[in-house]
Amino acid sequence: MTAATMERTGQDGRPPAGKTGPLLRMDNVSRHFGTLKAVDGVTFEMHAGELRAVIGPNGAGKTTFFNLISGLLPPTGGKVIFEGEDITGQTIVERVAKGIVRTFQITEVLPDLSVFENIRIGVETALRLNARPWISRRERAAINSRVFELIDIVNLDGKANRIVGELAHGDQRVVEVAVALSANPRLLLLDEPTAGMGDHETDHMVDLIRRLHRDQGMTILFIEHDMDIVFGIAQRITVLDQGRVLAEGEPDAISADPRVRAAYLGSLE
Amino acid sequence: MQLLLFNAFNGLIQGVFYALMALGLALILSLNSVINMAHGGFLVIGAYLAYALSPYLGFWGALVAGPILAAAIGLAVERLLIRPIYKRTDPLYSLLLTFGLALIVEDMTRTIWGPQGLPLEIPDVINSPVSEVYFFVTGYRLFVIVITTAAVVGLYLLLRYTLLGIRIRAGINDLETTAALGVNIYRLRALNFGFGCLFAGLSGVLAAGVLGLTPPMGNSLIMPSFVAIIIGGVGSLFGAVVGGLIIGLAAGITTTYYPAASEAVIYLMMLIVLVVRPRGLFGEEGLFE
Amino acid sequence: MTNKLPSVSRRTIVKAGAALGASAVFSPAILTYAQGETPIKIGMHDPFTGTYAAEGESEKRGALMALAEINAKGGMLGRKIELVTEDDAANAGLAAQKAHKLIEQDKVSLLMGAVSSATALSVNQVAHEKGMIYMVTGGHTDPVTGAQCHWTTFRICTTTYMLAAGLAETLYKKFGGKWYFITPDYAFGHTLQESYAKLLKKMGGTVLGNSLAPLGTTDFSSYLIKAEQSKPDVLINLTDGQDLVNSMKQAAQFGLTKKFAIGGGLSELEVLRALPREAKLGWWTLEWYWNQPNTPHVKEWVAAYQKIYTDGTYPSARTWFGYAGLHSLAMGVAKAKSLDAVKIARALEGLELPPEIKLQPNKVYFRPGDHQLMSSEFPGEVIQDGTYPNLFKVAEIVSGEKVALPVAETGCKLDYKS
Amino acid sequence: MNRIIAIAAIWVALVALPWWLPLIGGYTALGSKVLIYAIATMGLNVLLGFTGGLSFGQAAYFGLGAYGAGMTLKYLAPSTPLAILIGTLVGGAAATLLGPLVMRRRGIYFAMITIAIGQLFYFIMVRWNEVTGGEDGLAGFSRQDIHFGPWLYRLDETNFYYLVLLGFTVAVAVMWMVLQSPLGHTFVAIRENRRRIEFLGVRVERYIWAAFAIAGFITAFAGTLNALLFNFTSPQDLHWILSGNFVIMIVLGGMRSFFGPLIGVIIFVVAQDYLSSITGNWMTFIGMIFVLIVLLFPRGVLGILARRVEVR
Repeated sequence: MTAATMERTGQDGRPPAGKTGPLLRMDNVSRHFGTLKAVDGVTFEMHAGELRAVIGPNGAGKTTFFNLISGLLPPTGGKVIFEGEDITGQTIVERVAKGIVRTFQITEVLPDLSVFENIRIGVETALRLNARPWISRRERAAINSRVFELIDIVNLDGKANRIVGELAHGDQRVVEVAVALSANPRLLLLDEPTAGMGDHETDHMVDLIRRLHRDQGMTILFIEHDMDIVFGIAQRITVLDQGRVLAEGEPDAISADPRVRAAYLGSLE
Repeated sequence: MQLLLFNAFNGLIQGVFYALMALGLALILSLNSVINMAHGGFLVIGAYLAYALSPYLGFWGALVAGPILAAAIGLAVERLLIRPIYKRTDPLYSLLLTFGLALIVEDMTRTIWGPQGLPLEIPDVINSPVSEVYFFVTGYRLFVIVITTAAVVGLYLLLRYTLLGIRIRAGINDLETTAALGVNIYRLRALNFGFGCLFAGLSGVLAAGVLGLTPPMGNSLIMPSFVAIIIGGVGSLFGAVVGGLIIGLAAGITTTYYPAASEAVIYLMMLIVLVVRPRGLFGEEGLFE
Repeated sequence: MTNKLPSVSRRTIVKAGAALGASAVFSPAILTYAQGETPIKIGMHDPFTGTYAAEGESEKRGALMALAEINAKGGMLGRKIELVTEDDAANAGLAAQKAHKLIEQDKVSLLMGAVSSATALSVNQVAHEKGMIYMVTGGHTDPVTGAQCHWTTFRICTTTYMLAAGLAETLYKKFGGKWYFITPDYAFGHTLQESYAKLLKKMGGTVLGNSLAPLGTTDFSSYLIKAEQSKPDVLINLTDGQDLVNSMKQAAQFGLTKKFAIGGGLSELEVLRALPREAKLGWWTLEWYWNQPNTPHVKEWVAAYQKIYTDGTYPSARTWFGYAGLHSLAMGVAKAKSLDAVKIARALEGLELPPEIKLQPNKVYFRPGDHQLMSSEFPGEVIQDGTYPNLFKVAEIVSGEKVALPVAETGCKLDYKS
Repeated sequence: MNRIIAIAAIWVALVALPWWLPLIGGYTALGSKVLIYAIATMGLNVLLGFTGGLSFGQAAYFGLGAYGAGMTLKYLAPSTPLAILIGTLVGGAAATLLGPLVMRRRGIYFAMITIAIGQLFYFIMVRWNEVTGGEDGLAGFSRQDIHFGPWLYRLDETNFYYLVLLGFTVAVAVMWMVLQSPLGHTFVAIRENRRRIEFLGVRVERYIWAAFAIAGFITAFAGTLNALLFNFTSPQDLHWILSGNFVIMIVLGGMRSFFGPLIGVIIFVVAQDYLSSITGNWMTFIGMIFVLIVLLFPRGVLGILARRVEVR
């Protein structure tokens, strides 16, 4: 790992010590599209080191909720607070710099490039080198070793030189996670990380999420439809319904919650 | 003042012609996603075939036959050369291919009919000034306006009220969904390409009446037509027509005050449109980005 | 190298070559060379594609006629000559590139050609740099034998000034002195218009207005509207080539040809032929015409042309440019008795063309001061309802010497190295 | 390693070109022209193939470079290096200043706005007769021998070729360095997936601007050399047709590959030069070459090799 990444993430990827209070706080946040209230007065807190799932039926506002956190959409009401700082008016770029990094529901990779190149651009961006028209041997070595470190973390060893567009869908999503990791996230947002995957691929992804949380102490918020995964790995679960928080709590409490069962689980399978 | 009025009016007449060219280009661009650099080539084909046939069919017969033959050649070209490359998403390949076609057409024309300019004789009925004062409104120019208007209205009716037209419009809007609904989009695109070439051929015959025929005659007309499409809005056929009229008008007015800029003005307008309102007057946001 | 021979160069030339072989007038020597002698190559660049292709083709035909004649009489310095033609597509950069090709790859000894003025100027630079004689056949712009003249460059076609001077007086006397101009907006047009305006003022007339039309304009209606509004005696239309065809067609369709006289600068047989019936009118200057009943050798030359080129065409001024151009080079070499460029240049200065080559009545010679050929202007009127080739009635054949600017006013200073 | 050997071999072949080219029917000026166009198209390809910006007005900066160099020699000072410097700066500065207008547009809009700007420059050069020579072109200047103190470098045909080869080598080295750098990686990432890279925190438009400026400087540099090649330049050097030809050369050779444009230029320029000398129907043959390459080489002639160039 390079000096620069270490400085920003601390020894093992955990946030520097000394800050208390929630990592992310959504304060009565709304996003209305005309009369449609996609997200409607949501208050939400998340602490460093958490592994949290967001669930809810289709159209519950999950992706809009992610867009509000990541800055793709400005809220029509309320505040977004990250590490005690109001970031409501900040752009995607500023939020990424603070460590809010996301993946997408639809796979977003650089399809004609190799796994290595996909991750390298993430590493270089994290090092703020994008505008540099040259590179020294030492810097290149440092970048490459960081890239291989990430490839190692996500278990894509041996596929570094494969073209991403030619990889299996599951591996493409893993590449996405690796690219997100390259930005040294403080808060990693995963939008349906296992969507469209086969069983084997899903297992691989679930294992990856679990390891990121356990070994790297990563704070992860993910949207997921597969209840086996949600209840299998999430520490806490937030249930959205019609743009509002329906319930929130530990998996056992959520699965026992009659409102959730009525509004959601019952109708699911 | 009278001069300005005359020139503005005159510019509009000129714009009608650009509109006709732009309409054919826009059809092909919208549904076939082909930047058709050979459009000028199909114009030349229509014009020269009309010229070759006019001794046998007369002007009127040639006016019909030229464009139809251009469309037929267009259909063959589409089937043989364009269809294999639809799956390439990058429009640069179709651009390169049609550019090659344009070179071939120009060269073949010169080989067959020679490099010298040829006159297309037009009937006396439509070849004299209509009024003493508005001397620039010749019968032929009125004729061009009438034919163009008829073609545009015909296309509008076709797109509006026939099954084929409705499918073309649907395809322009969302090709994948149209295909999913069971429409044979290969046939649809082929027919649409044919329509585009029909318009090119018609432009060619009409142009030949004013400009005469030369093998490179299509080259100078193609860029203003692209400009018309951008100003009118990519994806909007109505926009292409309006764009054509606007650049004609603008060139006409500029001629009155500053003739040296009469060509540059359309590019200046396009620049302004692209900076201020890139989707053009009637275009949709984000098409063909 | 056989591919550079006329026999296989182009479709039309295939015919020409066959005809040459069969012709009784020209010996078939063109296809065979004297043993042991390498032929002298002459490079010709002209547009054979694009807007000026017809003019380029005519120049090439004329040059090929001269080629056959020269070879029939034993060639240059006892060696056969060979013409290597290159298509410049009327593109100045490409013309310069092709000039390099002719010099470096084909090892030509002499250069000729040009329809577009820009190509004449770009090859003018190359030829000078390489110290090679360059005979401009058809680029009219003044600087070629004016401000940008070089010791290496000679020109057959007349200057823009000479074109204007050839016709101005005729028009003034016949129709009156209130003139409106439509001028192509490039150097050729500007100088031509200035020349006309100067001549008109000298005679006591007035310039009512001048519209600058960009080169390649297809629609002239706005300029014609302006012209009509000024109610001139004469509309001077200085456009050239396809632009002239377009503007005349539109003027005729607007009925303007009945309202005032229309005249102009240069016209060409190729252009007149492309005009539709109703636009065949007006007063123009040709630089050579096939129908000169009283000039010796012309009839024979036209017949010779038609024996080779059996497509029913008549030779135009362009054909004569190519013909006179190559003959002039041959005469220069013969007089210099050498292929040394300086010697040829000196030999050409003042050289007078003999009657069978000049094909016109007046004295025709290369003026020593600017290397401009003093050939005649043929002002006259288009024959209404004329059919090809009887399209033009020459009013007068004006000696070039009379209408050319004095050398001192051309801006030319020949740059021989002392 | 194989790459390095191949590049070294090509370079040696280029150094020896004045000896072998005439033997196979070429001439030195053709070699110079190929290299000049290769500089221009490889520069444009930084924008087109590597960043995904479809510039159809690149001839404007080529022409501005040419006029800048020509006018420097004609009106300012008889110095070849100064002419190259000023021409490059004029064209490059124009691209840099206009970049903000262009950088927000994508796809066909990017193409059309670059055409619009290019055509406006074209009309300026055509109309500004007194200074530029208008339609007839700018003549009346010639490249001057270069003095290094007591040392004189005569710019004859062959030596000028070596000057061009030096320029080509430097331009290629600079472009190679840029494309191997994080900036180059960012360009490629923008081409591949603009949204993804935006979400990594990259201000995409600035980088498109940068690519536009770099392409502008390099094509302008090529333009200065082109003016010096024949000591002549004309408005045709700014016209959209030349811009279109540049794009076509790139697509022919393979726009995803670093040396693709060089191959495209060789095909285009040499085929035109050769075919137009042997047949009047050369346009048909060139047209057929275009059609066949599109049908047979889905990614341009070097497209198959493109991957190897990018994976490093």
